[in-house]
Amino acid sequence: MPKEAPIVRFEHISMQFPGVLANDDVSLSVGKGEVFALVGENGAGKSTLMNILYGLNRPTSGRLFIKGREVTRHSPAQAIAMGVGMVHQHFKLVPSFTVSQNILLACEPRKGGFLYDFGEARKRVEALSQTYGLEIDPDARVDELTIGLQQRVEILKTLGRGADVLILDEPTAVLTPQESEELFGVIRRMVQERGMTVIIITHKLYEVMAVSHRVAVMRGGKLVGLHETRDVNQRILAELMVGRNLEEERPERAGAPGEALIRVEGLKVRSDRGLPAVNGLSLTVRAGEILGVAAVEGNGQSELVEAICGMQPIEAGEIWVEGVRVNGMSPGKIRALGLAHVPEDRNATGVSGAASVSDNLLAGRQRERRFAAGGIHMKKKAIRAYVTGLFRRFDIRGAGVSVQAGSLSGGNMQKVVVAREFSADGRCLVVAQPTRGVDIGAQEFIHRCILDKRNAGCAILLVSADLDEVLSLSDRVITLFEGRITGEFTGASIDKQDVGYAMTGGRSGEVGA
Amino acid sequence: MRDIFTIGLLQNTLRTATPVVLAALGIMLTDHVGIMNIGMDGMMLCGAFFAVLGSCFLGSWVAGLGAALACGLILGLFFGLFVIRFKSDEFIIGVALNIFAGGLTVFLLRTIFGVAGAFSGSEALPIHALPRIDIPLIGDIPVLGQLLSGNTLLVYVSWLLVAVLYVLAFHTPLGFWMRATGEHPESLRAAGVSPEAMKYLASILCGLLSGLAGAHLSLGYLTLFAENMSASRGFIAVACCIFGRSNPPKVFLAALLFGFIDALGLRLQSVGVSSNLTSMAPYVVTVVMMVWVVQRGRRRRLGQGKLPDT
Amino acid sequence: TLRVAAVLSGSLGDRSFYDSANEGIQTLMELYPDRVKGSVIECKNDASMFTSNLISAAEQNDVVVAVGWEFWDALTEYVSELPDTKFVFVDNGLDGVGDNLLSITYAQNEGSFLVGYIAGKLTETGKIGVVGGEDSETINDFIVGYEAGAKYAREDVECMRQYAGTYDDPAKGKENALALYGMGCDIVFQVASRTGEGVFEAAEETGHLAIGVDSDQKYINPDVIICSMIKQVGNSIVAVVQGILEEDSFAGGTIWSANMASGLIDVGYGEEGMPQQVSDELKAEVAQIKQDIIDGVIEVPTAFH
Amino acid sequence: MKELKYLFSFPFRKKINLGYLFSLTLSVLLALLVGALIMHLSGHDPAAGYKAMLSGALSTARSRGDTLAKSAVLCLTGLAVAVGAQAGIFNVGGEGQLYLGALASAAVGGYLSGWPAWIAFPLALLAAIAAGGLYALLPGWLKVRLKVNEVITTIMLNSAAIYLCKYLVNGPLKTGERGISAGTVKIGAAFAFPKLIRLSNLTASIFLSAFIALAVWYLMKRTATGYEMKLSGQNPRFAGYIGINSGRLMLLGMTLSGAICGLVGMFEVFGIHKRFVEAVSNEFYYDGMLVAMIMRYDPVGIILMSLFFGALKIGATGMEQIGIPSEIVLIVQSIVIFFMAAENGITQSLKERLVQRRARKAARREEGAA
Ligand SMILES: Nc1ncnc2c1ncn2[C@@H]1O[C@H](COP(=O)(O)OP(=O)(O)OP(=O)(O)O)[C@@H](O)[C@H]1O
Ligand SMILES: Nc1ncnc2c1ncn2[C@@H]1O[C@H](COP(=O)(O)OP(=O)(O)OP(=O)(O)O)[C@@H](O)[C@H]1O
Ligand SMILES: [Mg+2]
Ligand SMILES: [Mg+2]
Repeated sequence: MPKEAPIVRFEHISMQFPGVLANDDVSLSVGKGEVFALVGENGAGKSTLMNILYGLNRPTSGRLFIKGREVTRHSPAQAIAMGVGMVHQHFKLVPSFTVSQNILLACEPRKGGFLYDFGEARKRVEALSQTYGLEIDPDARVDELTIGLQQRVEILKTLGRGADVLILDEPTAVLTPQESEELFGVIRRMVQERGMTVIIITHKLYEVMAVSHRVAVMRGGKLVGLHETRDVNQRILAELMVGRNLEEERPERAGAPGEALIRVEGLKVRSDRGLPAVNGLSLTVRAGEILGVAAVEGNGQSELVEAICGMQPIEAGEIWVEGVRVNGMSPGKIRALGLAHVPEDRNATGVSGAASVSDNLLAGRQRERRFAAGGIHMKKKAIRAYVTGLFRRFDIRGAGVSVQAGSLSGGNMQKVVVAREFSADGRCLVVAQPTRGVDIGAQEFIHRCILDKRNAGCAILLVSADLDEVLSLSDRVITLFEGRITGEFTGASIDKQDVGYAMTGGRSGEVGA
Repeated sequence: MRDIFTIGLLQNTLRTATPVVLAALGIMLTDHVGIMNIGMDGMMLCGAFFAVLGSCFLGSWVAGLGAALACGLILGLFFGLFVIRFKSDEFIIGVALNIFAGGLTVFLLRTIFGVAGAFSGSEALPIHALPRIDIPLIGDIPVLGQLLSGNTLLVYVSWLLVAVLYVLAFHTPLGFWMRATGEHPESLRAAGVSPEAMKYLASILCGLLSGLAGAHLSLGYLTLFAENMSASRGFIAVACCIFGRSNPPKVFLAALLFGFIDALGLRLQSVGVSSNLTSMAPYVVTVVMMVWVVQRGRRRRLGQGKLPDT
Repeated sequence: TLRVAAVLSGSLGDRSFYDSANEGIQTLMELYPDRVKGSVIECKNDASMFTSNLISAAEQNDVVVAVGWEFWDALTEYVSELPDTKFVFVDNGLDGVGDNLLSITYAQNEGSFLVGYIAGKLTETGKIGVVGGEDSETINDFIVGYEAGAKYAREDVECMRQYAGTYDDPAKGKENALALYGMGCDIVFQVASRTGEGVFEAAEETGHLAIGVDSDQKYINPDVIICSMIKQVGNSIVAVVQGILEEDSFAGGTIWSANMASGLIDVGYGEEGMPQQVSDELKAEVAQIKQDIIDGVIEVPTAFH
Repeated sequence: MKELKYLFSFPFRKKINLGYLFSLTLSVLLALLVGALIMHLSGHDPAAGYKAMLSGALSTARSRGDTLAKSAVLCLTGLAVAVGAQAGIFNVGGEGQLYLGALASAAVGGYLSGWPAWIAFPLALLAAIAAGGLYALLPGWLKVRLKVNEVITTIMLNSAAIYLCKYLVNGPLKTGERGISAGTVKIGAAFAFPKLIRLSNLTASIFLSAFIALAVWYLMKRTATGYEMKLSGQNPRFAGYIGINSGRLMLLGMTLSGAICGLVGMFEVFGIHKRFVEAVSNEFYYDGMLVAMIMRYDPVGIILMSLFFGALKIGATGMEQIGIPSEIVLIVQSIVIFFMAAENGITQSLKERLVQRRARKAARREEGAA
């Protein structure tokens, strides 16, 4: 591992936000040519620290050195000039712009002094993508690209600016395993071939083990550990992060699957863009069973989930929930049949950020007689008692139930969704991406909730981009490819390789059920 | 009917459209950076007042134009200061600007010129109007000449601005930055350009355009200042801006359409349609057109397989 | 001192009707600097302020002049309740509500007849126009008189109307006038308050003529405004208040018709030194017609029923 | 089309609290100070001006009545904005709805003038509700079904309605009564709201207004429907997912908003004018809209703030009577609004700066110690 003068050095950095000390006296240096991983629970201050490096936040105290020079009055423009590039957790792309417009934003080629040079721009982007072996169509609109490709645009954007220090904030949270693997390939190549430095934030500890040279652990704004990656393992890291031991044991499965609660037959659904997304798909989920869906993003799993929950129109086929045909029913009616749903996108769908935590937890039950007299008059006391109960039971960490849900950290927001949906009285659950961007402490908690529900006799459809999650929780796994089922797997030890193969369209793993 | 479809109808269309075009282009710029300015009506009114003030007291139309631009600049900065720096709701600030302008111009008119209602110059303080420009060769072509030649300065400026702003918005990096600011400011910030600077730029440009629109109203279209003379043109400009999807040529067409309906309505009175009903026409047509534009846009986007608006 | 307040239904600045009333108040204050204290309150077309302003003015003044036909309902309701205040109702004829109310109506149709006659005589195209503020009875009373006058001058004259639909958009008024000029009119009469300012501009721009309204508006642009139909609201107010001050007389409970005979309705040709488009012969003819109207030889139609 | 959602995104985020009330008071005081400055510069005595304003608005029973009546109008129109906003739809068309409500009720009241009040009055009430509500339903429907931005359509429909009313009262619906050159026939004398204070505009409609205000507050703050409206206004996608039909709630909010505006029109007619007059409203709705926005669509806040703006409006006449142009009131009013709108940003950035300065200072001290 390279041992040169550190390329980035934080000295006693603190960052005070109103009410939160996001970084507390952090001192850290990163060497040239290393892959440096930064881990910690939600809200530990990782993004803030990186934002300071990139000039988006100005630390309240401490000093920052880049390539040996102290930087004061830091700004993104200066960071770029000093060779620092950052791919943010939430992409910073202009949706309606083309790939090349985005990549060259603020360093556009000009002709005649002020006109944008479209031809030159295309050439530059093509050259860039060839140099780094990252293929991309320069003229595609960014909002029409898959998440993976959007991330590629982000990376090219930083590379195009000549970055040799690359910050990646949770780059794999939204990627499929294949895409993640590809990304790691790129990272390794960049570090080995070009001597670049990469700082990566992630919640997936196996990724830390797979790609990094050193790893720093943050908790509550403080740096609580700094290790050579080969000296630690996932378990040690996890304990450092959470500050306690994690129990790995899982409740045993209780009883055999019962009646079919969710049934889908010959389903065809079009995507929002009007393209076929689900293509004649049939499946059954039984009481006391978790059916996992493994698929690469964009193969119809989102539309499948939305169709079942009444949020996407059905083109053909039929869906039954609790024995009732739900084609064309509104989400509210389907919910009333006893179907709960954890949606894949918590920020846009799962919670209302502007509403209070209390409102979010109550949502859907507002007309129940115990909360609303005659279905009209809201009973404040009863609501408050119910909501605080959930808040405690699901260990949601925040300033209370009356704060805005949007002010919670990602992991706690997800707990709000889980608390609401898992406390529903029905027997059907559709769960999509339950632990995306959530730290491992919360992940463990959510997994427990899912298994408890199964043991209580619920039928659970689980969709996740995290293959390990699907495999470890599900009783049965199906793979989707281009809207069709390409494989079904059962049994105690499912071969990850087989599943991966089926996910990408292969049919070798087909097993009858 | 022959009386209705005359060259006068087209001239009327053009005249009615010009102040709206200037205003709508300004609003469009603020829309590009994501802070649409609903206070345009008031800003125009102030521009119109200061144009007359400058023209009278400094004794030339250039000074009048200068005063209107200066007023626009200040109002643009003011708008920017509140919306960008103080993070106020731009809708509230816009509405307040409209009230403020209404009060201020009347107050100043009464205290400075000592008259109420309208000021159209006096012996001592004549208003110097913007020059009319005759284009030599085109002016001789029958119909076209009458339309294209002999208009006041700012009419040509407005045409020029349509082209210039189109190029600016869609063919220059600066235009990209402004639109990026409206769509996703953080992307621009991360690229090293301050979106706030873009917002200020747009507010100021919008202010300057409001000055032009006002000056055109009081020194070009008319040669007087009257209380409340912007007469909701700023709101019509907002409609045109939305209508034209913030794309300069389309905004221009929208304003022309609006002007055409207004002009047509005026002439329909002569065949016996009640004036109160013809006055309704531009508003009703705008609603109908909005529906049509939105529907067509949806259908087209669905046809191309893109996401529909939600 | 006598406290006099004028309450306007609209707002100042029309350089005709309301401004004329304001001038009346100002004149009174100049004439009687020690004896009259005047003020003007604008309702700015807010009907809910009609009553509020009227009453608050009545509470603090001895004479309240309600300017605008719109005060009909408010006066009907409140005059008897405010017996200590003398009310003058300008532009509408209300009686039978109390001895403290004097109404003044104006025969605007008669004045318009005169300017219509002038227009009929002067038109070369045989087409004349009028721009009204709104399609309403009061405005139409002007127009009806105007048309009758023009027809009286020349049988075949064609009179075209345009309504702007607003009283404060000169740009709109200009378009209305331009449309009329475009259709062949060469003289346009404006009955549209501030909107009418645009009519004068249109006349100047196209080299045509225009006629002013309510006050003698010739001063605004003597080159194109050939004459104005005068409705001396201000003078009528002055006359009434003078009566109170000097003779302690107030013809409460009656309607005073300010018509041609009273001298308050007239034609104005501007001041000395202004260019005159109306020849002296024509002026003499007009004077004769004026007399005929006073004598009842000519009866001018009205839009009121 | 870039939807205007960012433009009309409601500042739900901020709740009304003590701090807000404090800065509200401060803003008002500052604005009055600026107004005094303007008066002083233009040669008027500010103290006398404000005294005249105060006494114009509050000195007599009549003026207090007028102030209250004006406040009721502001309050109802403000609540009309708020009830739509709560459901996520922005009704800028209240002015037109008010006009149509006024006209419809006046027509009913005039047409049925010989009938017993207990039949005619409720019918007029219904007519106002229906006219206002339906006229609001149209842009609401366009928004929900066809996704046509409601802000522009409602602005346009305002002008359309006002011209339509002008047409009707100068033509088909014009009264034949002497002296009224534009207006409908008088409503039956028995239908009018009785006056509560002699000579003032305050009529028994204030009780209905109070009832409506209370009902709207109750709906918005205490019912399941209000809760659903809030959720779908804040995030329609979330609402749809949770099983709330936000389209229907938007329509409900819009229709209610329009119906309230229609009723305001009716109260003006049945309280003050006894017939439809062209100037029945002079942008009352926009005034109410401002009150609502300043008070962040909070019903209680709107009710309180409308009292202040009502007094400002009526007090302006008092100023005019001593020769100060009422435009100054407009200027003061807009300055209050500027300050209020900026308050949040200013205090927030001040707070942030304060915290960071403190932290920096502490850090420096530590360094010095070390
Ligand atoms: N702009 C801000 N203003 C106020 N507080 C902030 C701001 N940004 C971050 N915080 C707070 O600072 C703390 C650290 O946030 P940060 O985003 O750095 O966490 P993180 O480690 O990146 O979490 P995650 O794993 O969820 O991404 C959090 O408590 C957060 O609420
Ligand atoms: N301006 C701000 N004011 C207050 N808190 C903020 C602000 N900006 C960010 N935060 C808080 O910072 C924390 C971390 O934000 P971040 O953007 O990293 O999202 P996150 O929690 O990691 O969620 P996810 O990764 O699931 O999208 C959150 O608690 C967020 O609410
Ligand atoms: Mg983060
Ligand atoms: Mg995160």
